[in-house]
Amino acid sequence: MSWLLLALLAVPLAGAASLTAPTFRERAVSLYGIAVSAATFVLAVVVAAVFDYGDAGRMQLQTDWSWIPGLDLRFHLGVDGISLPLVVLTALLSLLCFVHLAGHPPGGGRLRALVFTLLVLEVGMIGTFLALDLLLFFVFFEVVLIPMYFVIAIWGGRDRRAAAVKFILYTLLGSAVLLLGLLVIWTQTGTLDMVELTARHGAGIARSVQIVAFLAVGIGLAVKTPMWPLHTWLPDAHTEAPTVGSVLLAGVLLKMGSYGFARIAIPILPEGAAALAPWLGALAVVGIIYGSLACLAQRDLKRMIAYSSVGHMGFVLLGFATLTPVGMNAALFGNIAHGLITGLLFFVAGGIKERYGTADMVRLGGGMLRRLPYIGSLLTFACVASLGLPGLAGFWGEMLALLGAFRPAAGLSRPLFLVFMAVGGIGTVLTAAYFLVMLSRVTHGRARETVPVGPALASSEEVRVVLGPGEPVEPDATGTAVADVEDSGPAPSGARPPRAGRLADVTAGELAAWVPLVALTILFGVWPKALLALTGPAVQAIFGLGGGAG
Amino acid sequence: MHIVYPVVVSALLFSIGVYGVLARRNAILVLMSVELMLNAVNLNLVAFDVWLRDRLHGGQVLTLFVIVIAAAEIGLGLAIVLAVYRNRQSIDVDRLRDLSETGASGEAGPPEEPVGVGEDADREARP
Amino acid sequence: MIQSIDYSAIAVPLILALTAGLVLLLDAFLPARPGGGRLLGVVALGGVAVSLAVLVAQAVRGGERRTFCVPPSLGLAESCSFVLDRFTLVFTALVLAAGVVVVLLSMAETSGGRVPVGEWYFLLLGTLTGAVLLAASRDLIMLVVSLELVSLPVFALTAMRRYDGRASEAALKLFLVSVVSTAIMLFGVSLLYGVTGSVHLDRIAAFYASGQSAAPAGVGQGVTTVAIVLVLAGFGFKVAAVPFHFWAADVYQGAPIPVAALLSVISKAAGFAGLVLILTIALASQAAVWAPVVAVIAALTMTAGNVLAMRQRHAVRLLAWSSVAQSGYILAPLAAFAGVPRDAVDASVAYLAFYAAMNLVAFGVVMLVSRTRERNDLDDYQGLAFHSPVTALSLAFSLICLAGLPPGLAGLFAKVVVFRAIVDGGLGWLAVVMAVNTVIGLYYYIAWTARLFTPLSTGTTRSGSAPVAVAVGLAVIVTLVFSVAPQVVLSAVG
Amino acid sequence: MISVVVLIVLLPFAAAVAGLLGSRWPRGGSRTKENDRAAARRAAWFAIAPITAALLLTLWLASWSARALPRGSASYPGAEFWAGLLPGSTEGTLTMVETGSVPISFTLRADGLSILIGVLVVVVALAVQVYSVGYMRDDPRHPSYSAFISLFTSAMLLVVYAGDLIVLYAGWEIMGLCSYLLIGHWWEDRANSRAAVKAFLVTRLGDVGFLFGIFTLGFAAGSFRIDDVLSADIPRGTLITATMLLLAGVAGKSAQVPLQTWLPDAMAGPTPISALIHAATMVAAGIFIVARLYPAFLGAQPTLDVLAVVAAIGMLGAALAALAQDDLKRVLAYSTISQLAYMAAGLAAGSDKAAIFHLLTHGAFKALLFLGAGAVIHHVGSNLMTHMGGLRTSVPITFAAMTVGFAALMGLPPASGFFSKDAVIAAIEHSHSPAQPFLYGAALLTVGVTGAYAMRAWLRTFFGPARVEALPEPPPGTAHVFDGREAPRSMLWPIGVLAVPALLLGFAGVTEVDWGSALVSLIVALLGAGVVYAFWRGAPHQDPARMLGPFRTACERAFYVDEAYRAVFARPVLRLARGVVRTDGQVVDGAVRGAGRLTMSLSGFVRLAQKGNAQLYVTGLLAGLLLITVAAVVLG
Repeated sequence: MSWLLLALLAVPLAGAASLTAPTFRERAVSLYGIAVSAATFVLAVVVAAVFDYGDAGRMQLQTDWSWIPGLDLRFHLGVDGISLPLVVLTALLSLLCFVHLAGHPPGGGRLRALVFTLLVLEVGMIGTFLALDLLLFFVFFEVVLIPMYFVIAIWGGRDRRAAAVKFILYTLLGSAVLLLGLLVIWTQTGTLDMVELTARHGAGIARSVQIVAFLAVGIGLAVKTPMWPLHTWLPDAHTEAPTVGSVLLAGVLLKMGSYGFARIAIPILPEGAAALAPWLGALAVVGIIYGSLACLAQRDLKRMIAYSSVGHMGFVLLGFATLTPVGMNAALFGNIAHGLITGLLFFVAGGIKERYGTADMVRLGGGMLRRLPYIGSLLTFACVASLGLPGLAGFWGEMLALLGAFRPAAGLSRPLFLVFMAVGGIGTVLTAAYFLVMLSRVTHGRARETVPVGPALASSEEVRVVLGPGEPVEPDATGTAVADVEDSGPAPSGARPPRAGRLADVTAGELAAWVPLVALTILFGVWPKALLALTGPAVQAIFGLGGGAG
Repeated sequence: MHIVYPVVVSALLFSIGVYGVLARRNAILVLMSVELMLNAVNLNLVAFDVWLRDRLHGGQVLTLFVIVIAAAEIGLGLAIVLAVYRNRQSIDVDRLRDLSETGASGEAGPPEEPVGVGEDADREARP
Repeated sequence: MIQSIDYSAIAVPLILALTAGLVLLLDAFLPARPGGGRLLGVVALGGVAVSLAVLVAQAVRGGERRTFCVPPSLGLAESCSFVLDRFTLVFTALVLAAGVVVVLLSMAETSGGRVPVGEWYFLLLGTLTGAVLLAASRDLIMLVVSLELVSLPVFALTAMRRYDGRASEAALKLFLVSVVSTAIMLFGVSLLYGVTGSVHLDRIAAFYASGQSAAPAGVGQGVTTVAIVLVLAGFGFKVAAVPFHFWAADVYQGAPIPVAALLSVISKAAGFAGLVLILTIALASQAAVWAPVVAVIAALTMTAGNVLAMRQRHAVRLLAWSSVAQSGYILAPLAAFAGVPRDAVDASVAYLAFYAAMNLVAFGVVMLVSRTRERNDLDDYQGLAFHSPVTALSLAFSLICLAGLPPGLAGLFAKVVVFRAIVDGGLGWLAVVMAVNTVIGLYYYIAWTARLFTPLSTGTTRSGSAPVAVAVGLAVIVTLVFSVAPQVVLSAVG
Repeated sequence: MISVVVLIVLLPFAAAVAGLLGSRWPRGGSRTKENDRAAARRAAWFAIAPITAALLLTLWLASWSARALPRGSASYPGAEFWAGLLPGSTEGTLTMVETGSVPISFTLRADGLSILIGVLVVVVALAVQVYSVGYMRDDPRHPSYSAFISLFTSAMLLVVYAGDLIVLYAGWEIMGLCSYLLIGHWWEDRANSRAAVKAFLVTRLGDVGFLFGIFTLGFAAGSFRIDDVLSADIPRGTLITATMLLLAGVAGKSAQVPLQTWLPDAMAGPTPISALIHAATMVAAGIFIVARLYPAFLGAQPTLDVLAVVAAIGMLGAALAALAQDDLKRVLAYSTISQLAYMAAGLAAGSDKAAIFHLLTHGAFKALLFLGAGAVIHHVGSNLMTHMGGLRTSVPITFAAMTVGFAALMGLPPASGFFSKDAVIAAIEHSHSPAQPFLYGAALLTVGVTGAYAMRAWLRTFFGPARVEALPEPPPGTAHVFDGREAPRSMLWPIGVLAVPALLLGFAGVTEVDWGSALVSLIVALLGAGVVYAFWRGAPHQDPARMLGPFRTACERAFYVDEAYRAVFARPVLRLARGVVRTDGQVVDGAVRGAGRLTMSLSGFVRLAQKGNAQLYVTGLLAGLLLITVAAVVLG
């Protein structure tokens, strides 16, 4: 059955390749996209079905060919308890993105090129989670860069080019440093095979070298899961990316970084991890507080959601920093939960931006629950799930991370991690604060009547005058009718000005893309065993101890 | 005679050649100073050959080759200087500033067409 | 006593030289028909193809072939001047392959009528002969002569275009800097000869390995160091390493594009061959002296190249600085020679092979585009993807390869090989500098690639040219093969 | 048997899901008048039917438990009272979730204590659902309103019947969310929305402490099951820290002193919500938890002392604040804080029996008072007592019911309040904790002040000159106005039903009444009431609260605690947030952009050498070479 993983990669690649044939009509392209991604999703489900859940710790369905003996790089794929959920999540999110794309083509046009880019993106993402060879992981880790650059640069928002350049340069610097770390591991151990290296638990690498290697690999991965100081590319990339881009960026690309910690950094360099765990924990916790505070003062909805990702991934990194089975379980669960919930958030935010023509909370005014009741309630559901309400997926990731921080691994200083736990707790309160404040600014209050095309405010300065500078003035107080407000440059992102009167509420296409995410969030919230039973044995194997009360 | 004397003379000769290349404005005089540098090398080689009493006389063989190379280079150098003169009516090395960073991107130099058409004609007019 | 010459060993340079002669004769005696230029091109191409075939035959027969040897005397083994081993085969293959592409590009150039066809191909074949000879030479004299044989024709080729002030200016600059570097190198060679007392590389190595020195110890070591650095100068110029890089952009911009391609690939390959021969064979035991020098030069070269390329508006100048940066990446593994001798050389040669393929694709496309828009600004490439998608895609593929990002797997594996050699050799700081440089490099590569795909209202139809299209196709196919199966290069190299 | 408990918890949850998804189903989103009305009617049925079924099941469970034989000695020492009253207990585990360290077991457990509270919850919830049908007749969002109430009821029942601390925490948080959603029901007015956010955040802050307390207990006992936690011998130090942390959650949820500011603002929600959530059930959850884990609390005496002090301050402060409020609902809100402090005092004094007894009676009479207040507000159209007066004739049934309620609140003999409050006072009297005299003094004082504010509210609402001026039509979304007649039948029935336990529930504890302390507290209450009556008699138009003199505004603003919190916490956090955004823009992002600009300027600098002059190149070449040679020789 090992050809399954190969097929999982081959189908999207073939789909992308055959797309270059000129015989495609515009309409057929989006259907074609759905077909290919649906096929990939079916394959992913088959892999999940064939997977032997009793022995989730062992690497299954392995294919292992020699690709470049010179670099002794082997085309070694496999899946286990840690990577299976991520693969299925990637396939699902890609499919939902294509479904959403069919109903709501992005502004930049050129749908065929977009479908091609997204399929290549999907190959890169799935490849990263399947690769079991350090260099192969690195290759797939980088395959994602160019497609995501073009998704942001061509179909993005107003100043998309700068955001795309910052994204690709920042991430490339990260992955270059990651490569150095991987090469240090390779020179020390002589092998690139992750399964072998995990089994060795860092034997054969001196402690100081492990620290250097963990630092290099850690920085590379930290850029991708935005750890606090290295996160500034994320808000720009998210704000400018089209809806589909944001969903995949937040839903999957961030997970590749944290997956790297679970698969490479911690299992292969245990002593390095033990030495640097306090720093990782500290930066993670700072990330939580920093992200939450930054969200509290944001004006742009998508930018706020981007910063919320910094906060949530802070919890994931805290889970890793505790170096305990429960911490690792928490991080992996948090990964999946964040993927689902933030994916949904970005879908809804994209829908709002498409309807209102803007994502600026002040110009959205309020009263969305009155004008768009279904979209408003979906936004509320997503925010509540994201702030970690028990019974929804977001809760278990954060709670187990705090549980892990309550009693970290033996070598780590307990009072320090208790401080992290306390600060993390405060972080959850701040997370609740900024989500609810956003909800009360956007969904509550009285809706502003958008007057049909009035005097177009020429420059953004006049908009500032109308809305009042700086401090977001309560829209009700001004009571100004927002004319057909367009910033100076025409926004090629097809941000259609809000149509007069009735805005269309959620469409069938959107519902088809969003309901699976809602269902899965509830499922994993009510029944966390579905995921924990999967990652549990794999995590035990990593920490090399049978039971271990953690 | 101790080996140091010819080596020092050769080094001095080499330095004079270098000075000549850097200081002179006329391309032909620059070529002459390059010749000087190559002959300094020949002196050095012959001196070492005698000092080492090398049975294969590697030094002298190399000197011969260097002389031939120098000749070839001068021939070619003069040809290039001739071409420069024909195109730019001057062989002042300092005046050849058309290809440069600012030149290229600043006012994006006009495309080169054969003589009689466009820019080149009036550049020829300038001394 | 007459030295026995093994003609089968020197078959490749011999064929190239004879073809050069043949082309000159044909040009002289054939009546000046309009199609004449094309015939000479085909003859030149035939010559190169035949020599490639002979090379493949030699490679298949395998085994080392040596000629122009000096009989063993007073305790020293027989040392030969011309050796045909794996290293030489790889370099000759690389040079001839690049030669094929350059000849194809030249066909388009010579059809313009502003260039004397016979002389052009004669000089081109001369350069190829020089490069092939250099790869096989094992003594200083042959090294110097073949280096000159590579350089001199290029000066002439640069100045070949009639009535082109810029071409002649570029030629003069190239001539000046090259001649000075050669003089410096010769001075270094003379000092080296003075200290070691012999001209053959293996004998110099034996001298340093045995550790005795003619002059008193202190002076001898000082002179050796100076000698090494001066010799490095000559090759530094050919490779356009840092102190010797100033000429690159001006000459590439002034010269015709096939000559720029020649400079950036073939003369650079020759430079590296010479560098590797001298450093790793003659001065192997002196690695402690030259390794740090090469490391610093490599770091400076890649940084200067990338930084200068960042703000370029002119296509060829950008490719010039990019090739300076790439030669920095090729130099870097050599610095790790002390730690891992075999891997260092293999990494460097492998990267050179990858670089040659990628770079020729870029130059081919620039040649295609420049046939309609002479100014060759980056803006001319705006929206190219909409008029001629294949050309745009191949240029984008080559730029992404040069940047070292996955769709361009060749570039990625090349960089991984180099990074591995550096990390193995323990040069952590150089690895970090190179990492930062890949990011700076990506900035201008991605800027150019993005321009290709941004739509432009006015599109001009382009007149394609067959030979250049074939050249670009050939280079793209080679790069694709290197992307999918880099093992081809890695096993050949090492 | 456990399946009955599961059914009781799941029925309201099913009602919530049906209400949310099903009520508008066929006609979709078109919000016309008749669509809303039909959806409201269907939503009412979705809400009421399951809750009645849950009530019947709970009663049957209670009867089974009463008849069941006591299963051996109760699992923990403090349980003998409940075992006596309702000996039968049952427990069932759905599944064990292996987290990597302490496992979580999805367990439900029903014993004497939980069944009693379960009954209270279901009764009050049913009363409120029926009451809401009338109260929210033409509110467009009635389906979501009733669905959220069902969700809340299910969450509260989950807390009551939870056998595992994490499952309990889950119910705990969902309750918080439902209170947020329901307080912010009329979100058109931003003030309601802000009050809802405040309520959620303050309780969430307490819940963080609560979660950490659960962690401490869980790790000490090796499992989160309540039985394991109570039977494990946990070292005293850990027990104290754990219970102290749990206190944070209790303070948050039951609006005790440090975190009580959210409850008065929660009155922005519809009155039935105030009755159900902010009087009877949710706020009582904190007290229930302490009772549930009472053996652990008994083991940590310092925690009980802290609870005692907190309770003392809370009851007195809240009572004084209630005395000075003009808004009838805020009077009842502060009264709730004060009564909860009473229950906490009972627990601190060592008798969880008295506390729970007072919890039950308080649940009944406070819900009654709130529903009555709802009817009064409907009649008058405004919450403020200045707009009320002389209503005893125009709303006679409400008047009778609220009189019973106020009597119970003051603790007059026939009403249930008298017996339960007396039990608490007796417990405090006989307790021997160091804080006992301070607590006992505060308790007596509060009895007097309670008598005062109850009498004041009663007099100012139902007696004195009737005000007749018509009030302007309130903007849509505020309290609902009726046409002067008394509330409709669907609102009066719940008031009547609740009046019965408010009056008679006290007799359940009539056997242990300590007549001495009861008499003392009765006299103090009547004294307080008399003083207010005297002031009111003097000038019926004026507000008897003037007797507070200079402290009146302080009391009305609840001693400025709310403003202090906003100044100390809310505003600095927002300023910090803006600061973070600025630093992120300039410092962290600045460093990145700065690096880019630095490289660009470096490129500009290096390009200076490319002037085009060949001799400059050769000079550069030779200079570089010289430099390298010297460096190689010197450093070489």
